[in-house]
Amino acid sequence: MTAATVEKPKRLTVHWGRWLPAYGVYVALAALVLVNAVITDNFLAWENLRIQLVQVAPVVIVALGMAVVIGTEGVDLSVGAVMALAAAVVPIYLGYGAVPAVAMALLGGVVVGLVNGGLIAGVGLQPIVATLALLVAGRGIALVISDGKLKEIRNADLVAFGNGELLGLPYSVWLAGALTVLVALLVRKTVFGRQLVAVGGNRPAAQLAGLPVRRVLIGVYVLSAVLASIAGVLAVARIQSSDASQVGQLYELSAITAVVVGGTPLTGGKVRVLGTVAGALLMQLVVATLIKHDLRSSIAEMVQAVIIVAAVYAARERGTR
Amino acid sequence: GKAEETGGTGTDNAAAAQQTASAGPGGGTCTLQQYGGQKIDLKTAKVGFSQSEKEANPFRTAETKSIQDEAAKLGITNLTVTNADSKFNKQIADVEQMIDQGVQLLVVAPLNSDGWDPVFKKAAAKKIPIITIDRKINAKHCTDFLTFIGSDFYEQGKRAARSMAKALDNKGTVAILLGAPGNNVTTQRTAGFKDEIAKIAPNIKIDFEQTGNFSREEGQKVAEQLLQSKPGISGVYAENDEMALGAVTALKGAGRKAGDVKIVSIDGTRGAVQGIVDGWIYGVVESNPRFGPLAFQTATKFFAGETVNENIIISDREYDQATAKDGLAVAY
Amino acid sequence: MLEAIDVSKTFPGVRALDSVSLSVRPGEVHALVGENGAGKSTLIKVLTGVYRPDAGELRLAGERVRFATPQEAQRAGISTIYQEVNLVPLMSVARNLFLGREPRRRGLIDTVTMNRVAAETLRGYGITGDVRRPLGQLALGAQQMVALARAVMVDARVVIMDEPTSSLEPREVETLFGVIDDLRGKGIGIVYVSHRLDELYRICDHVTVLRDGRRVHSGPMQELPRLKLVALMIGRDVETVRSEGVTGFSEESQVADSTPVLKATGLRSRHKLHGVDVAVRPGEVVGLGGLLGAGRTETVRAIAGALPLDEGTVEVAGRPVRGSTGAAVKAGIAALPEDRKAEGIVPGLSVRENIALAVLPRMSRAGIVSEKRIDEIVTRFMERLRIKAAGPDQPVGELSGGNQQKVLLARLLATSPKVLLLDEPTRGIDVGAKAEVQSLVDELAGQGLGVVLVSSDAEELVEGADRVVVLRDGTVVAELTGDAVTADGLLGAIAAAAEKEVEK
Amino acid sequence: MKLSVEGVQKHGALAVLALVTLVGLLAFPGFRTVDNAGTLLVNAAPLGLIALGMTFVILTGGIDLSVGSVFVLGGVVAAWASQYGFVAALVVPLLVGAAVGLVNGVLVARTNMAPFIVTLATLLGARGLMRAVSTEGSTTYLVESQPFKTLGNGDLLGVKWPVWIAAVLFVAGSVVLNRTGFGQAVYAVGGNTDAARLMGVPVAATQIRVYALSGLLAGFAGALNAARLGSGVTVLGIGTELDAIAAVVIGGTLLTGGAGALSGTIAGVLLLGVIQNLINQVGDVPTAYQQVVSGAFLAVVVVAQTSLTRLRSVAPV
Ligand SMILES: Nc1ncnc2c1ncn2[C@@H]1O[C@H](COP(=O)(O)OP(=O)(O)OP(=O)(O)O)[C@@H](O)[C@H]1O
Ligand SMILES: Nc1ncnc2c1ncn2[C@@H]1O[C@H](COP(=O)(O)OP(=O)(O)OP(=O)(O)O)[C@@H](O)[C@H]1O
Ligand SMILES: [Mg+2]
Ligand SMILES: [Mg+2]
Repeated sequence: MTAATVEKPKRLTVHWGRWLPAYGVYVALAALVLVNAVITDNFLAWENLRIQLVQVAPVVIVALGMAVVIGTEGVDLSVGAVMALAAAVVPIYLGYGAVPAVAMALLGGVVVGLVNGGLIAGVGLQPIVATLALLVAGRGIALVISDGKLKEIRNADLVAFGNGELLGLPYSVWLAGALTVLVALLVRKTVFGRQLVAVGGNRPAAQLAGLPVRRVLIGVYVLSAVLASIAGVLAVARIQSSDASQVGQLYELSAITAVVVGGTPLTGGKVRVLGTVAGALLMQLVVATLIKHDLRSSIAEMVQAVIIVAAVYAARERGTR
Repeated sequence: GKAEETGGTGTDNAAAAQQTASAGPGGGTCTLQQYGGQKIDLKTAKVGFSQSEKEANPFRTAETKSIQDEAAKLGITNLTVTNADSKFNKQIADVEQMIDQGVQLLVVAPLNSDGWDPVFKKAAAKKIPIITIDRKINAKHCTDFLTFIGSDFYEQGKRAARSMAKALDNKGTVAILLGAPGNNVTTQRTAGFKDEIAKIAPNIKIDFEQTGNFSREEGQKVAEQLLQSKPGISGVYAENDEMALGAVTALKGAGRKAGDVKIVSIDGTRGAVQGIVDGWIYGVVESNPRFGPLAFQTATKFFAGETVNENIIISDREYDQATAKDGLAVAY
Repeated sequence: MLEAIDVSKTFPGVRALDSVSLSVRPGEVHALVGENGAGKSTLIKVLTGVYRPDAGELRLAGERVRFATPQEAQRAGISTIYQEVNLVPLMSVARNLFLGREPRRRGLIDTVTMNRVAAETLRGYGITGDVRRPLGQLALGAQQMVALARAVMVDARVVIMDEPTSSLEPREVETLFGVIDDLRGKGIGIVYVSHRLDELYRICDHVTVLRDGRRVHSGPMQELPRLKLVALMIGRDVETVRSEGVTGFSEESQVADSTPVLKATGLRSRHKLHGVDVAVRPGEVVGLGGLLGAGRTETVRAIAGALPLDEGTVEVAGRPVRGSTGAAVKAGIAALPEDRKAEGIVPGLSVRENIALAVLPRMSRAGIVSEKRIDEIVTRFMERLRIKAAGPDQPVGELSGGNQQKVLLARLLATSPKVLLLDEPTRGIDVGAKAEVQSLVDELAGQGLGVVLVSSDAEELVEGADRVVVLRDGTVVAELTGDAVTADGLLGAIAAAAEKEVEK
Repeated sequence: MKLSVEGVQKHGALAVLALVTLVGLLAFPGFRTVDNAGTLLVNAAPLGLIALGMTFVILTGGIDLSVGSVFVLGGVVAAWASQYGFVAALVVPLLVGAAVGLVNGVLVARTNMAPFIVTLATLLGARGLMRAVSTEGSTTYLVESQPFKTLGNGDLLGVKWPVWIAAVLFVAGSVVLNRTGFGQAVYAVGGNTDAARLMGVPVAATQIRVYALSGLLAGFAGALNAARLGSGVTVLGIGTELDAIAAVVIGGTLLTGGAGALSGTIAGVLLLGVIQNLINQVGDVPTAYQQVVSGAFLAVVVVAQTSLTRLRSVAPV
C-alpha cells in the first residue's frame, strides 16, 4: 500500500462483523473437537480421526467444486448424479484396467460439465434449473448404463486406491488434500480464479470488461463435474461395489452445506476454499458425534438443523443499518 | 409346518422359487364368489404390477424379474409394470391409473402398509383382485385385497436373533444397523429381533441402533463410527444384506479379522452368502423375492373358483456356515 | 420543518457523518453539496430511515422522530428520490408508480384506474407509451422521471432528491424544475443534491456544504460565490481554485489528419440502431449527442461488442473486430458503462481487483497472476486518478459514487486502450473529480487515443468534443464540426431533427 | 397483440402443456378417459398446493426446500389429530406448517441468511420432528374422522374435493398476487429488494409472510393427502420440494424472483403429472429411462422458455 492512495486511513480496529464470517467455522470446529475429546470415548485416537478424514474426503472433493461454482453465483445440483454416473461407468471399462476405467469416468464428468455449462452459459438457464435437470436425468443415465444393478468391484488396483495408505493416511485423504491445495491455488493465484469471482460478483460488468464469461462458466461446471466424478470413483473403490442408485445420494446438499457453513456466500463473488474444507469437517464431526452417542434419527436430524442454522448465522454477511 | 412344494418348474432356478410355509395364523379365506369378481382367463387378461422401489438392489431386481418371467412363461401378454421410485404418492397414482386403464388383476409390492384407501375404493368398485407381495397392506381382507404373499418380517427378526444368540453364545453386546426409518420392514425386523433376544438371551445387550438406510455405503459409514466408539462390540445385526456387506468392508478397513465381530443379516443375496463362505458373516436369514410363480398360481386358483388364504407366508431359508456353500446356487 | 441535529454515522472503517446538522424550512429548496464521498447520500439515508444514526437526532415539524424503516419516514411525509434509480424493473411502470398506495376498489387494487391515472400523470412528465410494460424497458432518464413522479405524488412535507438530474435531458431538467417550483409554492421543503453548480444557483435558496463527513458551511445560496463554494467543497482556498479553473477541458486539441483509429460503419440492431456511422481519429474526441433514447448508449455498446449487431462493422486501426466484448477489449476498445452499478463495478471485490480485472491475462504468466505487476498498475492509477479509499483492499461497493467511477476509469486505462468509449463519464461526479476526469480525457486524447464521449450535459459535450455526432432514433441526423460545436449548435441540431420528425 | 415478458413465459408453459396433452390424447386411448383425467388431477392436487406456496416464495427471490418435510409432517399430525375430530385434523397441520414456515421466514428476513440454507436446515428439522412424533416413523396414525376422510376422497359434481380446493386456492392466490398490496410487495421484493425497501415496502414482513404461507400450504397439502390416503404415511419420499420447484420454474416464474404467475405454476404442475401419466400409459418403461425422460423434458421446456423470453426481449414494445 502506498501512502499517496491512503488519504484518510479511517480504519478502526478488528471488526467482529468481518472476522466472524471468515473464521467462525474454524472456531466451531475447534469447539466441537474439544467437546468430543471430553465426552466421546476414543475420540482422539488416531484410528478414529483417520476414519473421519476418510469419510469426509469425498464430500470435501465434491464441495471444492461446489465452492467454485457458488463463487460464480451458481449452484450445481447434479454432483450426486455425476458421482453415480462415474460409479456406473467404472465397472464397464474395468476390464481394460483401472486407469482406463477411471479415465472414462472422468470423461463422463467432463461431458456432464460441458452440458451444464452449455445450458447455463450458452442457453442462459438459471444454474439451479439446468443442474436440476441433470440431477434427474444424470442418475437415470447412470442407471441405464449400469442396467440398474449393483456390481461388485474386485479390481485390485481400484480397491487399493480406495483403501490403500501412504504414511498412515489413506490415498483418498491425500487426494482430497492435494485437490484442496490445487483448487485454493486455482482460485487465488490464477487468472481463471480471479475471473470466476468477478463473474460471480457482477456478471454484466465482467462481460463488459471483456472477460471470457462463457468460458469461465463452462470451465467452472466442468471442474465441478470432474471433481464429482473423482469422488464417485473414490466411493466405488471404497465400498468395493458400484450401485448407481445409491452412490452420491444427497451429496449435492452435503456439499452445499459444507460450502455455505464454510463462509462462502450463495450470492457469489467470493470463494473460501479452506473454509469449505472446514465446513465439511464440521458437518462430518457433527454427524459422527450424533452417531457415536447413538442418538435417535429424529433427534439427530433436529440437532443437525440447529447446528447448520447456528453455523451459517455466524458466517453470514452482516448488513449495515 | 413342513413346506409344500409350490414353485414353478422350468425356470433356471427352480429350486430357488418360493415355498409356502403356512396359511398364516388368524387369516381368513376368500373365493371368487365372496370377492364378487368375474372369472377371467389370465392369459388374455390385463395384469398390472406396481413395484415400489427402483430395481437396483438385488431383492427388487429379482422380484420384478420373477413377476415378468412368470408372466411370460404363462403367456400373459398384457402386463403393465410401473415403478414408484420410492415415492408413495406416485405408487398410489400408478395403481389408480392402472385401474383406470382396466387391469383385471393387480399385483402390488407396496412401499407402505397404510394409506391405500383411494386404491381400494377404486378397485372395489370394479371388483379387481389385489395381490400384495412382500409387504402387507393393512386393510379388510376379501373386500380391499385378495391375499398377501410374503415373508413374516417379525419372524425373520426372531430368527436373526436366534442366530445371533448362537453366534455369541448368549452373551455380549450387539449393534443394530437399522433399515430406512419409518419402513414397516425396519420396524418389524427390529421388534422381532429385540423381543427374541430379550426372551432367549437376556445377557446380550443391544448397545447401539443407528440407521444405515438399507444402503451399503451408509451401513459402512455407521459401522466405521461404531467400531471406533465401541471397539468391544461383539455382534452386528444388519437388517439387510447390503448394510451387512458395508459393515464387512468397515471391519476390513479397521484391520479386524474375519469372525471377530459376528454379523447376522437378512435377505439372502449372493454377496452376503458369499460373505458367510468367506467367514465374515455368521448367518443370513433369507427373504425370498421370487414372487412370480406363487403370485400367478394363486391368481389362477382364485379365478378357477378355489379358496385362497388371506396370508400366504412363504418359508424362508437360512444360511450358515454349513449351508452357505450350497446356498450360493440358490441365492439371488 | 425537517431537522437533523448532530447526526453521526460510522461504517466499518469509515466515519461517513460526523456531527452533521441540517435544517430544511417549508417552501425552501435546500442544496446539499460536497465532494464524492462527502457523506451526502449517507445523510439522506439517515434522514429517511434507511440507516440508523449512531448519534444525534431527527426532528420533523419540531417533534423528535425516529424512523426504523423507509416506510415510516414515508408515512411521516418524507418522500425521496435516491441517487441510484431505485424502482423495480420487472414490474410495470404503473405498478411502480403506485407501489404501496394503489387505488382500491372493494379492497382490491383497481388496475384500470391505476393504469389510467398513471398514464395521465406520467404524460405530465413527458413519458408516453404503455404504462403496463415493465419499467426496465424505459431508458434510465425516463425511469428517473417515474421515480420523481412517484415521490411527488404523495402528500409529502419534505421531498429529498439525491442527484435527480444526473440522468436527465435538458428538457427533462426543465420539467423537474417546474415540479420543484410547484412544490415550493405548496410550502413543501426540498433537499436537493447535485454536482451541477448551475442548477444549484438556479433553484436553490439555501446551501449546506459537507466535506469528509463534516458540515463546513450552511447559509443562503446567493450569498455564496461560486468559487467560494468550490473552495469549501474541496477544502482549498479560493485563490488556488481560481488559478486551476473549474472545467478540466483545455481550449483546443490538435487532431492529426490521420486515418481513423476507430471506424464503425452501418451499425444496425433491430429496434435500436438503424445504420450509425462513427469514425474517430487518434487524438480526437467525438461526442455523441441527442435526446434521451436517441441510441447513444446503444451505439457505444455496439462498438464495445456488448450489443449483438444485425449488420455493420467495427474496425480498430484498420482491423475488423469480431463482435464480442472480449475481442473488443483485445483490439483496444475500452468502454465505460452508463450504469455503473449494474454493469461497471464488482461491488464485493476490492479496488485492486476491480482495477486489474480486465488486464489479468496480461498480468500473468502461464495462467498464474503476478501480484507484483498488479500492485504496480493499481498504485499508479490510484495515485493518478486520486482514488479516495481506505486502501486498495477496500471493497469497491463501499466507495462513494464518484470514486467508484474513478476505479472504473482506472480499469479502462489499465488496458492501455486505443479507443475509449465514455458513456456519461461524469455522471454523479463532484466538481473536483469532474475536472480531473475531463482533463484526463483531454490528456488521453493528447496521447493519441480516440475518444467517444456521451454526455447529457450539453456544456460538457461541446467543451470536451472536437466533433459531435447527433443521433435520433438510432440514426445519425447531424454532425457538428469546428465552430459549430457549441451548445446552441447542438440544441439547434436536436431541435431541427425533432421538427422533421413532427412534420413526418 | 402486446405481450409482456410474463405473458410469454406463462403462455409458454400452457402451450407446452396443451401440446403434450394433445399428443397424449391422440396416441393413448387410456389417456382419453374421464377416469384418467380424474386420477391425474386428484394426484396433482397436493403438489399443486405446495407449488402454490413455492411460487410466492420464489417470486420474492427466495426458495423453500422444507416443503417436502412439512408435507409429510402435516400428514402425520393431521392423522394423529383426526382422533379429536374434523376441525382438529384440519387446524393442527395448518398450525404446524405455518410454524415451520414462520421459522423460515424470520430467519430469512431477520438474519440475512440465504433461504436455500435456512430451509435446507428446516427440511432436516421438520423431518426430525415428524420422526419424533411417529416413534422414528414406525407409527402410522390412521385417520379417524369420517368427514375428514371425505374431504380427501369425496367428490362434488364428480370432481374430488382436493381438486376443488386446489382450484379455488389458485384463483384466490392469483387475486392476492395481482390485486392486493401484499401481492405487489411480493413482486417488488423479488424484483429489487433494495428498491422495494427504499420505496417503503415492508420487505421483512413480506418475506416472513410468504414463507409462512408456503409452510401453511405444505401442511395443508399434507393434511389433504392424509385425508385421501386414510393415514399419516411417514414414508412419502424425499424430493417433493424439487418437484414443486421444477413445476414453478417450468411455469415460467424466474428463480431470481420478481416475475411469474400462478397460471404458469398450474401448467407446470399438470405438465409433471401428464408426463408421468404418459410414461405409465406407454406401459413398460424402465425406471431408469423414466428419469432420463423427466430430466430431459425439464431441460427442454426450460430451454424453450428461456429462448422464448429472449426472443421477446428484442421485440418492439
Ligand atoms: N455501506 C457502506 N459501507 C461502508 N462505507 C460506506 C457505505 N456507504 C457509504 N460509505 C462511505 O461513506 C462515505 C460517504 O458516502 P456517501 O455515499 O454518503 O457520499 P456522497 O456524498 O453521496 O458521494 P457522491 O457524490 O459520490 O454520491 C464514503 O467514504 C463511502 O465510502
Ligand atoms: N428492449 C427494447 N425494446 C425496444 N426498445 C428498446 C429496448 N431497449 C431499449 N430500447 C429503446 O432504444 C432506444 C435507445 O436507447 P439508449 O439507451 O441507447 O438511449 P440513449 O440515447 O443512450 O439515452 P440515455 O440518455 O438514457 O443514455 C431508446 O428509445 C430505448 O427506449
Ligand atoms: Mg451520493
Ligand atoms: Mg445512454
